[in-house]
Amino acid sequence: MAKMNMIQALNSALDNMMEKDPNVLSFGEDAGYFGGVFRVTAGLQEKYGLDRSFDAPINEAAIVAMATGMAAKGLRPVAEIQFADYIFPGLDQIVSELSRIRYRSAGQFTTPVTIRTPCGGGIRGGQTHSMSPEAFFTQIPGVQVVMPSNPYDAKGLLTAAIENDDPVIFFEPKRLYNGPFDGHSGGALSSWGAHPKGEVPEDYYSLPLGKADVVREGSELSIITYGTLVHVALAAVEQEGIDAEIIDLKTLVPYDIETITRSVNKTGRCIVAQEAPRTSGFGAELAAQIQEDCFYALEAPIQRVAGWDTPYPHAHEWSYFPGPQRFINAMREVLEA
Amino acid sequence: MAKMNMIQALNSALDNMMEKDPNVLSFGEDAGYFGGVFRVTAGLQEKYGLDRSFDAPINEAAIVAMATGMAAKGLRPVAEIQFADYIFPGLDQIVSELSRIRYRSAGQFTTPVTIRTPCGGGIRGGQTHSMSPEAFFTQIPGVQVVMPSNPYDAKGLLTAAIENDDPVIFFEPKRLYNGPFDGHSGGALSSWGAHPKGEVPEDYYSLPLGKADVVREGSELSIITYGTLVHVALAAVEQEGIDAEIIDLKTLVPYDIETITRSVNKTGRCIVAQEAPRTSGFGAELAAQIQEDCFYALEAPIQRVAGWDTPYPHAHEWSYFPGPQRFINAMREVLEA
Amino acid sequence: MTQSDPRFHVPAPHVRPGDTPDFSHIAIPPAGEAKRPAVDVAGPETMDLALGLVRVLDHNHQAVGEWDPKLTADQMREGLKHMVLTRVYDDRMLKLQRQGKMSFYMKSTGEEAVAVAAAMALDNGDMVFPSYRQQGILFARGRDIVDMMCHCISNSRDNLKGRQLPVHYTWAEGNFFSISGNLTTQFPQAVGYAMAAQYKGEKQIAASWIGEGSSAEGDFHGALVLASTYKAPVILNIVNNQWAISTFQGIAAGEAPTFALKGQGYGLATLRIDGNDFLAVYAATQWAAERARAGHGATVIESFTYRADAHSTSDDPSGYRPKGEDAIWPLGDPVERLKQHLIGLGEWDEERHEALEKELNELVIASYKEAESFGTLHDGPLSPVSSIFEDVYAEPDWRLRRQRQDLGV
Amino acid sequence: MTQSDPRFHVPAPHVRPGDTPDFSHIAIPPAGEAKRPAVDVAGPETMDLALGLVRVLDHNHQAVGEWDPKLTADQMREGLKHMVLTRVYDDRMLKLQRQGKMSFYMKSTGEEAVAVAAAMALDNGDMVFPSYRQQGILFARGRDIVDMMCHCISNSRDNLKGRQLPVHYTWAEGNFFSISGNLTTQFPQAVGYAMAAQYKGEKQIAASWIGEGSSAEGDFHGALVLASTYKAPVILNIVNNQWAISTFQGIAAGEAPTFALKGQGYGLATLRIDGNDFLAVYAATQWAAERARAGHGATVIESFTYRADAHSTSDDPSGYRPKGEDAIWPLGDPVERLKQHLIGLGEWDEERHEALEKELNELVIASYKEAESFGTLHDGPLSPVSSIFEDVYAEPDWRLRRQRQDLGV
Ligand SMILES: Cc1ncc(C[n+]2csc(CCOP(=O)(O)OP(=O)(O)O)c2C)c(N)n1
Ligand SMILES: Cc1ncc(C[n+]2csc(CCOP(=O)(O)OP(=O)(O)O)c2C)c(N)n1
Ligand SMILES: [Mg+2]
Ligand SMILES: [Mg+2]
Repeated sequence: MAKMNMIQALNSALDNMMEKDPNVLSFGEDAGYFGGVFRVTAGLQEKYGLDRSFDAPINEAAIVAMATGMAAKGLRPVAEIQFADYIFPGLDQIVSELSRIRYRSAGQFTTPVTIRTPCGGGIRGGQTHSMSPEAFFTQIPGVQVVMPSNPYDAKGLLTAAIENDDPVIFFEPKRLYNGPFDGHSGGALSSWGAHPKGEVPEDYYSLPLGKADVVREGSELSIITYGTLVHVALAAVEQEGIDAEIIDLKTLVPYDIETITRSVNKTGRCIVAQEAPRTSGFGAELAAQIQEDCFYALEAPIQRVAGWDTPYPHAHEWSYFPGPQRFINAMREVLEA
Repeated sequence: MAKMNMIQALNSALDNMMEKDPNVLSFGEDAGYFGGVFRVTAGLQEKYGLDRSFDAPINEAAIVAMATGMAAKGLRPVAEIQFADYIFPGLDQIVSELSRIRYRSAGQFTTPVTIRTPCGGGIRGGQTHSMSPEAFFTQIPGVQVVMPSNPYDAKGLLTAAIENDDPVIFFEPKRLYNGPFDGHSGGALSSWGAHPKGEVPEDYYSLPLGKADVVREGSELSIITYGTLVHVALAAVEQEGIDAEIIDLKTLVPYDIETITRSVNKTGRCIVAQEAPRTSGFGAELAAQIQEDCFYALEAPIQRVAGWDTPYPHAHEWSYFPGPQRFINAMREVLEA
Repeated sequence: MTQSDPRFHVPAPHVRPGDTPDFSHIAIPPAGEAKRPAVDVAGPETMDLALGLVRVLDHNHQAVGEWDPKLTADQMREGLKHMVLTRVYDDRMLKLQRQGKMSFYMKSTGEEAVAVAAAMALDNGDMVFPSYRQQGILFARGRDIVDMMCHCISNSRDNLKGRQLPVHYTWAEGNFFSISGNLTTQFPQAVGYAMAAQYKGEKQIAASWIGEGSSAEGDFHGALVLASTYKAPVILNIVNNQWAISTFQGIAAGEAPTFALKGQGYGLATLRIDGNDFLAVYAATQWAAERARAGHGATVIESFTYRADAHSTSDDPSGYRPKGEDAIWPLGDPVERLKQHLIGLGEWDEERHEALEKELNELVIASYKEAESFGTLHDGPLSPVSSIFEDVYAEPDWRLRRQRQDLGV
Repeated sequence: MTQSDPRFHVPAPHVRPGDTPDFSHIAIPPAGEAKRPAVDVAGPETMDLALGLVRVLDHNHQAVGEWDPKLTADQMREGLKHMVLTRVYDDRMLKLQRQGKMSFYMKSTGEEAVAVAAAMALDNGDMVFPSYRQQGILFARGRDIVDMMCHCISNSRDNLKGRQLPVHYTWAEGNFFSISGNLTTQFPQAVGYAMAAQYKGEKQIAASWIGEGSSAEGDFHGALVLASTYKAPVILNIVNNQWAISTFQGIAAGEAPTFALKGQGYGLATLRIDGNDFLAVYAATQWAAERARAGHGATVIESFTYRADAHSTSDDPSGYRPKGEDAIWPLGDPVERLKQHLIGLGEWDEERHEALEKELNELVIASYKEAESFGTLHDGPLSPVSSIFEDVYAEPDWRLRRQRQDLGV
């Protein structure tokens, strides 16, 4: 076991997988020699050579397409999109191609590509370095969508994503790269060193896709979320002294409906939370499905905690980010209802 | 008043607006000389000249970007994307640019672009001529999203979209171009001639964006939908003899929350319906919001009628398309619950 | 507001419906003129080949010049056969579509050489990423015609389980990738595939085809950037058949002298060839394949041809171009030209040609009969309804299992 | 698995950290050599200018050749002043960023001529679509420095209401479009804008700038296709400063001889110029603007330059390139070269230069003081929190009204 932050944990997953399987390649903008603007791919070129970890031209569509073509030939490429905000030029290659090749070829070709991309705000990145576009990907039949909230999960899930025979869009909440973040923007920065999930085996391991974690058991209400907001929810719950159950989805597609319904059927009250703008975010899918599956257990309307329906503003980042206060408001709302 | 099908009604809106305002231009792939593969822009080049209705290169990103640049200079471009399935190469220009220019320039530049695009299945188009990607666009702050269900609305809403000072993504359910469609794939084709909404004034008029229509009043349950499924819902309701209220949203962003909640508060039961794959479709947003706003009135879980979470298959189109039987099943479910 | 002089430039074709067909503005260099450089030539040194036109068969149907691939009569007869079969198949399928046997069809009439000669010049193990107009590749690679038809009529034997529109073939065994309905998306995929083959130490290369209209897509640029940066063993074909549905090539070309020239901007090898000349297509592909296999990188090939028929069964070209253009297309008909060449060599004659057409026609008719015995789109049987939910993922998740249950299958 | 010979080609720069800086592989044609064609020349006839390098200032700092724009000493002094101001401003802002006064900053050090000379050669009414490294345009167009700073520190006077990252300026009054954080997206927008200006019968043209790394994006191709097809009055600038964050230009260029050559594939006019030569940039822009305004269409200009400093405040170049490269960059420093030229003409001297630097430094310091009086990102005041909900649409809809209420503002 070693202490790792999320960057190191992701790097370790790549390292293990590249060691293990010569078909695993890693590439992206600035992801080769330099090791990525967030250093997730650091050292891989030195260790595995130019043709296993390399720089790509600035063309996200071409990056996805190159990965798709490579995967069709039997490789397991891991492509980095520098920021999730920049995945859109490559979206057509994901929607129309990568996600559908197994289906439209009736299984004659498969494309086990992993697309890694840092997402989310909280780093003063302004509107083009802060997006959480995960809901776009949850609408695409044929891809799986993952977003870990800590180093241990990050490594295990990235390993599973690379080994998965279907394409995975792997979101890395960049606000968590260097430490857990409770949403109190002014507070002291904490590091993964002290966090139990900062303990990460150096050797290969994988965690199953499609399985959520109950990160806090509780009886009064259920909070279903993922990524950075897992920590914000925890902080808000502690702060407010409410006995909430908190579920870290980890995989968004397919989401772990059993763990969710078990919790909501128990608590009867539910909050779904996402950092993305509220309208048509992934919280909408969760709320729609939960109200259907847990209708008779629900004692109050499901509340959505989310970013506002605006671009991510730079200066007012902390009025945009769904921080602890917004969770507290929502908890009061569902409890008082 | 004239009898018009939806193609003629859309053409008439373009004709009126181009007549009225020299800043209105129309372009797209095959949309100039030939008048569009569905003939929506027929005759415009002949009448208004090469520089007002013209063919564009096959590059959807460039088409959106050209429109954006033109709009920033004060024009009101109407760009056609030949099929909604092909809008994805242009999505980045919509997400990162068109939708945000007013915001990021703090109102110094605005981009009143209308993007028209035929969507939906039911014409044996296979997976690349059948998509209903509207939910993607409902996640984008800064754009409005419209989908009419008949010629009269199509003309009035397209006029409003062109006059609107913000970008509008205007979806045209192609299955309805030539006639209403009740979802019975084997049945006789009907035309707009006999339909009251096939009566369309030849002169300019506009209909407000953001306003839904109650197309059928009823007391037992509410069906909230838009586009082709409005007609399918009507047919299913008649077939089953259920006194359902049917709401045609017409505008998805911003959706008419008042009309929706008034109806659901009255009936206490609700179905939301979309043709797109179920997961994270626009029905999820509707269900999430309705359960929040109408929780205490709801007597049964909101049901979602939707396409399956697969690409749109070609041969089994009618097993994929959410036809009357799927509505009937859902109605029984909500009524029996 | 009435029509006035356009205030900005919008290109328009020389002639429109009602006008007399006219190709006098098209310059056709003589056959045999183009030099054939060594396959390891630097990309920039092929600039003249991007601006000229590689032609082997001259107006007397003789093979001339450095690019003559010197094929045996057997090879040429085989090529002729595949081209005739392609045409016969296309014609029959169009008729069947008109009879309601399938939902849609796309012919490749006039462009048969582009696909057939290229396929013959490649190894059968090379991976192809075609668009919807290179069905000739399948014939050249010997795909079973009944299988092809079963796909087009979406029946129970359709190897794509009825999921794709007709003509959107996939045939992994034959190294024929899944055709996309989305234009140009596969161009950069082919580059990635080729890189992977090289990475694995194989001699396999990849080739892709798009139309000239499709060259306007962003993915075109992405493919060429990748191919240039990584010197990938790939052949990137632009089939310039003058039309993109109703849109003439000038909307994609703008002021560009040729489509092949675009490749020069990336330092790639570039060839512009007579796409209706079987021998030129063969020679160019052979050259590019050899170059790729030897590690000298990618070649961009523009095949200059003419779409002799409609875009698809969904359009009628008389709405946007004069009738009769195909008859006066200055590069002629690829089948006729190869046929005459063989006749000139004394290796073929009209009788054998007629017999071949008859034989292939009968084959196609018989094949259709057999195909129909596995069902049609209209009357079934199709692949089981439950197959809708298969192959979305390796294993269906709970959502798909529930949905399958909802559908009751 | 250990490192072995790469199995496919991946370009790498000549030198890396630890190596000795070396530009001996870069060919620099002599100043004055390039011919200056008439502005109505056909695009393809400018091919040689895509492969050469337009240079006016020679190694003795004399202006030579056909491209000398023959500026007055006043014009050149003005240009020098804007360039010095740009540099002084950049240096100060970097310091302030290091002090935590703003979240982020991007310098244009070494590339000042690219922006300043172009802006001076354009009309102030021409619309510019810059990337984040052409702040020089703002100085040349006389934007208020306090306003610029208020944007960078996101305070209550930020004309963008704190919504954009620092250096992502917008200034409609100055015909300076809203800078995007997304690369290359504005290249095709500039073409659309130019077409609209032409449509309206105005003489306004548009210009856009991207980096060489950004030229790999699909939107680059889209822009050139549009510009060529519609012969739009636009100038499309590629600023080749050798680096894209940590990535050397070879990853975008691949085997391409120059970036300007790409324009030839579209039949556009193409110029490759010494980007550190104020007079060359001025002359090339003037030529392209005249060409555009006269209706002869677009020009692609590659400015060959060197990013002398870090990409942004988020990176440290010593991680990917040797230190000291800027000092030996063969095209020198644009400020120094124009300064020496003016000194050579007897129109400038070291004292005046020092005085200018001092004056501008003081101006910048005083401006910052004033800017800070309107608040800073850290301590406020900022634009009102409620402004988050403004300008998403012309009018907020019910969702935004509710959300504003939820936030309690
Ligand atoms: C991304 C995308 N945009 C638009 C279309 C619609 N479309 C199908 S074929 C076609 C024309 C293609 O012309 P070209 O590339 O010249 O090929 P050809 O049909 O001539 O072989 C168009 C616009 C599409 N299939 N995909
Ligand atoms: C679409 C997109 N992809 C990636 C990025 C991240 N990014 C910002 S600047 C940059 C490098 C750009 O290099 P270049 O175009 O050469 O411009 P320069 O910084 O040298 O001026 C990258 C990759 C982005 N902003 N947008
Ligand atoms: Mg074509
Ligand atoms: Mg650069």
